Amino acid sequence: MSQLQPAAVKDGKTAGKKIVNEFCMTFSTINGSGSATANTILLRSLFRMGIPVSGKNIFPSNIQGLPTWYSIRLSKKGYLARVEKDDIVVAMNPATISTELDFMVPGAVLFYADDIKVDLPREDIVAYPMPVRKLIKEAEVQPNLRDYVANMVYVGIVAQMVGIDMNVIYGTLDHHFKGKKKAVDSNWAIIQSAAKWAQENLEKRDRYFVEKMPPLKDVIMVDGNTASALGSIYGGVQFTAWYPITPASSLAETTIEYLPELRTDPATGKATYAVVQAEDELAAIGMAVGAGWAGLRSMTSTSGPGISLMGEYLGLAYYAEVPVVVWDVQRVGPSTGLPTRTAQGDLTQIHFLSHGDTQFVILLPGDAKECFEFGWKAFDIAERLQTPVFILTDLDLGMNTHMVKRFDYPDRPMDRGKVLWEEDIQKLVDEGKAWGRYLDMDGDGIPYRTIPGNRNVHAAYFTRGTGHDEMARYTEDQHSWENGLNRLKKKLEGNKQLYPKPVVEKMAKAKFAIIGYGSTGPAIQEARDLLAEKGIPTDFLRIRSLPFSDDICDMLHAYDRIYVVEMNRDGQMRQLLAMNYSDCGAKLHQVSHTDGMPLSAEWIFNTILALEEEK
Amino acid sequence: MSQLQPAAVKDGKTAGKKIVNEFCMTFSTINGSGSATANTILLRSLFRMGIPVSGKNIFPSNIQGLPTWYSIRLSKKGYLARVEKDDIVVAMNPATISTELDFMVPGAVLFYADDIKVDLPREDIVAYPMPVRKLIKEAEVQPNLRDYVANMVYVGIVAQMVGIDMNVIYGTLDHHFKGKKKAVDSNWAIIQSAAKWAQENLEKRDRYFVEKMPPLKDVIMVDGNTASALGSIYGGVQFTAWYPITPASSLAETTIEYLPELRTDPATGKATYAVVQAEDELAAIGMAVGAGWAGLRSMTSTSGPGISLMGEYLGLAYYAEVPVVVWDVQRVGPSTGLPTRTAQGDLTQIHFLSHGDTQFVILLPGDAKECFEFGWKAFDIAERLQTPVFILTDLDLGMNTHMVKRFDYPDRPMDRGKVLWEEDIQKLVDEGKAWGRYLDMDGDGIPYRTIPGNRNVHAAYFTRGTGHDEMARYTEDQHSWENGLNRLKKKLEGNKQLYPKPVVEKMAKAKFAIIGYGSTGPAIQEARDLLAEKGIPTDFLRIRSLPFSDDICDMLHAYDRIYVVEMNRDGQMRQLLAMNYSDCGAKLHQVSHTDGMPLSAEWIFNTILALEEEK
Amino acid sequence: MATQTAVNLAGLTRNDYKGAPSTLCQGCGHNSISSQIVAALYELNIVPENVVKFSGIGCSSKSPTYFLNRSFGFNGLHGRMAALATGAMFGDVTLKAIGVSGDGDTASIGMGGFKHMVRRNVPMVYIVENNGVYGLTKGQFSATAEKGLELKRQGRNVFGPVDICMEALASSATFVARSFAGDPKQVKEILKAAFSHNGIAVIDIISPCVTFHNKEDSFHSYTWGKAHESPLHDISYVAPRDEIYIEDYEEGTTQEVTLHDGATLVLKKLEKEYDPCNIYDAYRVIEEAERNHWLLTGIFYIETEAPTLFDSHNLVETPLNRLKPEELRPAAETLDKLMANFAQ
Amino acid sequence: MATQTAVNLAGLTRNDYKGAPSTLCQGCGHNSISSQIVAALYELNIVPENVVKFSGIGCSSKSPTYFLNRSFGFNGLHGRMAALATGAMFGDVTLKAIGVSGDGDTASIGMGGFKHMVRRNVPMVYIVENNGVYGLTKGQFSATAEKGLELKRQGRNVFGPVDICMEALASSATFVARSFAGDPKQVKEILKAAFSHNGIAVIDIISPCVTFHNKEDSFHSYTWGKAHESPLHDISYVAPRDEIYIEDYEEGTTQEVTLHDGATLVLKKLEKEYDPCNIYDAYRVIEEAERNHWLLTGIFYIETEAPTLFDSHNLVETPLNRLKPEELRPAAETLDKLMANFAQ
Ligand SMILES: Cc1ncc(C[n+]2csc(CCOP(=O)(O)OP(=O)(O)O)c2C)c(N)n1
Ligand SMILES: Cc1ncc(C[n+]2csc(CCOP(=O)(O)OP(=O)(O)O)c2C)c(N)n1
Ligand code: SF4
Ligand code: SF4
Ligand SMILES: [Mg+2]
Ligand SMILES: [Mg+2]
Repeated sequence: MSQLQPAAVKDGKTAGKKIVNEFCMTFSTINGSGSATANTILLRSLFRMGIPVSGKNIFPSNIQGLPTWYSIRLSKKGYLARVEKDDIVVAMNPATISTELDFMVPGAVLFYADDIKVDLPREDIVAYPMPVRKLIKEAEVQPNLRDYVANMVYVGIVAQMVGIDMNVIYGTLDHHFKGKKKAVDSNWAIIQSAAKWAQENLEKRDRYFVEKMPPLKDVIMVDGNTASALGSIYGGVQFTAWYPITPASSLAETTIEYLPELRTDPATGKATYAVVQAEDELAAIGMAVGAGWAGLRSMTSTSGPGISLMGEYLGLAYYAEVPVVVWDVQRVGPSTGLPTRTAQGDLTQIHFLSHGDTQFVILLPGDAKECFEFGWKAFDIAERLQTPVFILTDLDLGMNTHMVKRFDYPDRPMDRGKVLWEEDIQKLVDEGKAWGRYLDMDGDGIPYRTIPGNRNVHAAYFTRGTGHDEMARYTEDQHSWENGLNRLKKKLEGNKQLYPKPVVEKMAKAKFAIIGYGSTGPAIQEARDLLAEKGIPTDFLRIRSLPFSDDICDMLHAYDRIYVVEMNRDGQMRQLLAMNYSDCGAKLHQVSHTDGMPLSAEWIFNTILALEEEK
Repeated sequence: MSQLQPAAVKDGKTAGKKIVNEFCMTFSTINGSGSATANTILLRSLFRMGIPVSGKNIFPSNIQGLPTWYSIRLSKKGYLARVEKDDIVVAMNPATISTELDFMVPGAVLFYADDIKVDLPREDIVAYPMPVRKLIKEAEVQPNLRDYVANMVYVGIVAQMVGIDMNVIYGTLDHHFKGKKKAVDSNWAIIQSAAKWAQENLEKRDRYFVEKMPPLKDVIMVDGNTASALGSIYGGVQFTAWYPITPASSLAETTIEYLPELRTDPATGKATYAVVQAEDELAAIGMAVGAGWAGLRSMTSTSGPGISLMGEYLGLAYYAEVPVVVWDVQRVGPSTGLPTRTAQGDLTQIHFLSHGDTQFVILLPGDAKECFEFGWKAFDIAERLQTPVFILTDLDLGMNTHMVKRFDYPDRPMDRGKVLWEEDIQKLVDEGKAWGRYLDMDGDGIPYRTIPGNRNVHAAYFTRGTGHDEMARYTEDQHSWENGLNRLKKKLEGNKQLYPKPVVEKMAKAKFAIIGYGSTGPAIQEARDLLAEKGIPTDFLRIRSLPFSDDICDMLHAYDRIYVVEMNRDGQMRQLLAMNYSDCGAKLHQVSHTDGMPLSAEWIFNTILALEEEK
Repeated sequence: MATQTAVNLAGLTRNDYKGAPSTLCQGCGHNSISSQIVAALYELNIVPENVVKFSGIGCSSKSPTYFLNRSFGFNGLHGRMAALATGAMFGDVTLKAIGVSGDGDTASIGMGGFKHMVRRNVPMVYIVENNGVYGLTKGQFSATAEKGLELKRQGRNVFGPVDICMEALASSATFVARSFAGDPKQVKEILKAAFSHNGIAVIDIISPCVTFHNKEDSFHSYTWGKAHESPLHDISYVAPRDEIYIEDYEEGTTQEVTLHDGATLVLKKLEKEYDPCNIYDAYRVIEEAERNHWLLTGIFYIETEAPTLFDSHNLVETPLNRLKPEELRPAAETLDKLMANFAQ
Repeated sequence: MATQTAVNLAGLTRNDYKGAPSTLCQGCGHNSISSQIVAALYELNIVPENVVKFSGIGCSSKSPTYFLNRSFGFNGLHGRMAALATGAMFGDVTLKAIGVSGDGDTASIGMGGFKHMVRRNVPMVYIVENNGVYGLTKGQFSATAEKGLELKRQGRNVFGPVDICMEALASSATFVARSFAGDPKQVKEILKAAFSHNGIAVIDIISPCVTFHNKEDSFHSYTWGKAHESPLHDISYVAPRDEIYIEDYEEGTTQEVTLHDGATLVLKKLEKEYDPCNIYDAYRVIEEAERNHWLLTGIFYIETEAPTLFDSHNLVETPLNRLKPEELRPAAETLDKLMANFAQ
């Protein structure tokens, strides 16, 4: 075994400067080896030390045996986006170590399992071997747990070398294993012995340190899918039909996890909800539309391929005016694409989903807190407007753990929309008023609906995706058709007060504006700081819904140049903006890119800078 | 029975003027009664007299017993679009007669079955009763054929009254019944006796006449679906998978009709093609993609709901680079909508079909001749670019019979694209050249493909919708992904010479341009003449494909105002143009409308005029 | 003196069960099935407001417009009724559901959804109006078209027919029957039994398409059906409250099955020894009938005790769609607790 | 002196049948099936270039990458392999097709397509690597999961399993078998017979998911399977050119079936009297096995004479994908004739 001798840092420029709480560590492992626990322990421990952190998991589309990376970024300044370079690499996978070296900054640190042959070509890297096998052997671990325990070795060594508080690690372990003593103890033992080994055998020759910071107030760590699931539950979801698909599965699975606790009748133990795993996405959306029609707060969650199968039913829901909420946790397409990578590539598809003239409300949460918030609001909007509402997140937002402000309990009562029950219908009848399922009684484009189970003899109507008049009767009449379709447009565009408004952040003397949405917010914010440092202040408009808010129009007119930043090839949001605001099209510039990785501030900064220079 | 007394024409203005070969007749019947034959006989007879005609069938989405209208427009000037008013109505359906009266011009003519109670509120209409029952009785028709024969009564009476040449009618009958003497004779008998009755009993009091015109050279009458089917056959279609749906069914059914005659080996009687009726559209497109991959000229034909089900497979075909041709004979959506009415509502859906960044070649034939032409060209384009090609027609173009120039035999050899067979692969190997399925060897974005069945040991590759590199190996590598996806864009946008260019028609001193596409061409042309008469000359750009031709960009820059005319609610072509040509967005004006009826010149004229006045 | 209109035990007239006038072809088998649905529900004294109707797309799927105007209904998508109904029924599980589909709708495009709905034992009367053809799109082969059938424009069908009853059985259906639109009495009795069944009741009804597929010698025609129908048994439905009284009662020749709601199904055996509670018998006769091209009708299989989809969901008593906001949104304290757990 | 590598009658080594290294979990049943596919094709002397591979999406559907590198393959969409393969095979009907699917891929999302492909008797070896779970999406219930199964995060499965063999049979499959990845010899013999069959050969192979569903007491686990597998018969495949020679031959204890290409399937009966050419027997034992929770393996049914999809298309001899432009585009005169007919 070629044992690599620790090299001294040779990079004169950076040597000596201590780097505290502002760096990125990447753990390179093999999936299926159980490294998730180790990484989570480290992430949460840093978080508990008050350090702003974010974790990004880059994993393959298989179950076991392929390279996987987990990056933890610490940023005392609070930047949470992905960075493209690593400061510290923990290498447990011999297959990828040479790639990792390419991404390491000068002065970076390499921890590596000492049974990996490392041919270190760079002198500017500090390398520490880790005697993983030896420590496991000493720990007398059962053979089937060895791979798993190996990961705890790096937890101990890294913690020791960068200075993570061991008590905090213990607390995190306890939290992680929900106090199960045996699990906590066995993991703790190996972490401790690894830390001890490091203390005794490794001399600190690098510049990276972590230090406790003041507690982060009202901040939690959570993944977007959990936030979405909880948002749905606090929104009163009654029916979910879903079909497994990465990266959406954990959204539905988390509802299954929390619903029994949060939504059963305490007296009888009976459920106020139902979750059905459908046989496919055609069925999932069919069931969800059925349930929405029958008066339930109904939803489904899926990813791109699922959306591509749901078009026909969503067109029906749009035209027959059925409320339903659809989560799209986006991954990289087209086709099966990169199922375990992130993108924002489904926007135009969804905007134009289904044949004929359709239109869909789309909500675009920017972080886990908004996943929760839009989760409950989406039901209000869907039921108020009697229409499908999409919520688009992505793999990065959905599956990675993020630091975010704690969720606020809904600040308003549920809006179940215009529903007529027995008494309501009877009252109309008694007053001699004609009710029609598709009659615009209030002039806002939104009719009143009844719900199956309403036993009033006048309540029933027949729902169909074929032409119907205001009284829900079948018709092929030209005017009924056109009026009906125009009312649908009015319904969605005339009630924009219901949709989340864009968030605007300004800098004094901004030279131009940046538009973004969804998970790319943190990278854009950081890029703006970089631009500002270069003397280019910018304003930022984060779009949170479609149809577009009227504010956007004003904003667009206020700037000469607007860069639309997004994570797809075609600049899909830019396309939609150009289409909607024809007179502003020329000043909307595409800043888009998709390779499966979350956007970095660096890329945004460089791209915009280049475009600015070109102009 | 309230017998209506023929009224004299009271409208002073129009009385007396003879109207020849420039009017519209509508036959109002009940579907399932066999009126199609009668209407076809009349249409074809007029055509044979050299009169430019077009027929439009307005039929319900059921099989029997509901109102149906067939309108024949005669226009010596050659206008073939729908008109909104009727000059002559033949009323066989008591249920709708009052509606029909609303659409009649002053001085119009009403023929009506004399067992219908007609309460004629208008004095400006000439009404002729038709003793349908009596004539049928005299003809001693079998009871089960009575409804059908009733329609022949109006053929005879109308022919007599407007002056259609009886010999021509006989010839048309003979053609229609393919010379089957019994059918010809029995129909002829009733037509003759009806004509005779009219001659003896009706006094001509109206102004409408038909007169022979010089023969129409090189002109045929055909429906778009037949043209499309034949275009596919002359394009060498080898595999069709389809699922029945109005208005697309007759496209596939017509291939079934002609293929045995045109495409079986004369020696063995064996087929060079296969047509499979799939179990649904998911299967139809799956089969078609499979066959395209396996080297067949492969297609499917459907309408909106089918497209909504095909999104997932088409995304795969786009990304895995499989040639396949998809016909969308559009009907009115969203959802099941009006299945027997026409629209251009699937354009944006198809442009953005499937999740992730996708892009599709779309051909937009403007008449039946182009259906034929694009039918064969589509295979060349699909195979050359190794990508799905859509052809969008609509119910009006597809199912109605149109007068059109005869089809030209393909003017160039088939282009099977970059295919490597055994020898080709071996040659590369021998030359030491690396072939990769997705390797851009020529720099045009188009790789070379091999086809299953190629027995060279180096020929095989594994096709997938997941990330792959140039050698078709599975990869999740960022750069491979991004490069691959960018090459796909280049492939479609860098080879625009393959797509049909727009057709431009100019008038001197045009004030603005009109953009249109597909079946609305005739109405736009007529509207332009109306505008010109008002002193507003216009230019016309008919788009025939997407991605947009570079010519379009130049055109857009040449005008201050451009009206985009289309048959949908949202102005979908305008949306796409605004998106693609951001700097021209502001001058693109939406002139769109969808109520299931083909656009009329009148509507286009009025709408544009109003917009011009507004400006 | 005005004539008294007859009313049933629910106090309703037959008229109260009617729908809009049919727009199907005169003589279409589907129309006669609609009539029997009206008759069965009237005779069962089921109030229309307690029924909910579903269908896909097709002539058959139009039928729900033609009965029970006073019931909610949803005419969904082609081939996708199963999922729609499954989701919708969660709204109020006290409603009785009836679905009408076609052979194209169920056995071609809808096969997957149909099978999975059956497997879930969703309590619903699921009628397939089976004419072996696509009516609404004008006469193409459906998946139940008999082998060798020739149709205008389509040529010859080379595939064996999907057998709806066999499919239902393979998916563990708990009520499987076949009938013939030309035998309205049997249709009605089977419908009544189906409405008393707690679980999926699949009824495959041969229902001739008089316009596109009614050739005398074809399996799905009136003429052929009338000449060849061979019932497994005579079926009498006896309501819970009625006493069982069957004419011609003879030891060993009848079988009684008690249905979920206490009604009794009395089957008078004809020709064959047949036990509809025995699944092997069911497989055997269905396979036999298919192979021999028999139009065998009757209740092939019934299993009264299987749990339904809803049984496994342990729902609150109140119909879900009547729950109040406060029953749906967890209290603020619960969120505080969760947030504490997610916090540092 | 170099060692001679063994070659088969096609002059190929085992290596020539290999695929890329597997990225499935160690011990996954799917890997052992891939090995048997390699072995069977090697022993059958089938040249890889004459084979074409298909799959859907799932761990199982990844398998085709792990065998036969020299064959074309298409890893399609989840649940949609059937249509893809059906269309693709028209390209060159002289190719032998093998499809690998999962239980989720075939029995959940892919049910409709699967049934219709079987019904069309598309000549293909259709393998379902059945582990009762969704492997690739990390352990949700598939439609073949046994009733009562409990899985982490998913709770308890309340539905009865879809039985792939029963479904195949109900759709008139012409070759229906079940095997167990833990019984490689049987897997191989069945595969060989399947490749000699002219029509759809559905093979349901219980293939444990060691990561998400391998509990000792569950039907889809190795442990349970090894302990409970009960073969209907011992299967020996005898190639067309070989003489049949079976040890322990005893009057009446074996049955021979001649396959399409002249090979012979020799079935040595175990315990039960079983005739795989009798469809009633097939229904009976499959139903019995399901009801009693037996892992019954073997060839349930085989029908050697049924026409395939391609038989009904009467295609020219040359593979369609090798036809020349002039064979595909009708002559100009034919268009003239048509135009004359459409003209005035
Ligand atoms: C997705 C989709 N594909 C195709 C159609 C066209 N379509 C309407 S009805 C029908 C077939 C109906 O046949 P069946 O279910 O047997 O009913 P029937 O008319 O015979 O009663 C088809 C294919 C459609 N509406 N939607
Ligand atoms: C349309 C679509 N929906 C969902 C998925 C996600 N998905 C991938 S594999 C899979 C299940 C695979 O299960 P199975 O077929 O049993 O194969 P296994 O992994 O168990 O071998 C699912 C649901 C997908 N790829 N496409
Ligand atoms: S076409 Fe056939 S199925 Fe449709 S209504 Fe007419 S007879 Fe009935
Ligand atoms: S997850 Fe299960 S099915 Fe997938 S590779 Fe691993 S063991 Fe096999
Ligand atoms: Mg039918
Ligand atoms: Mg599985």
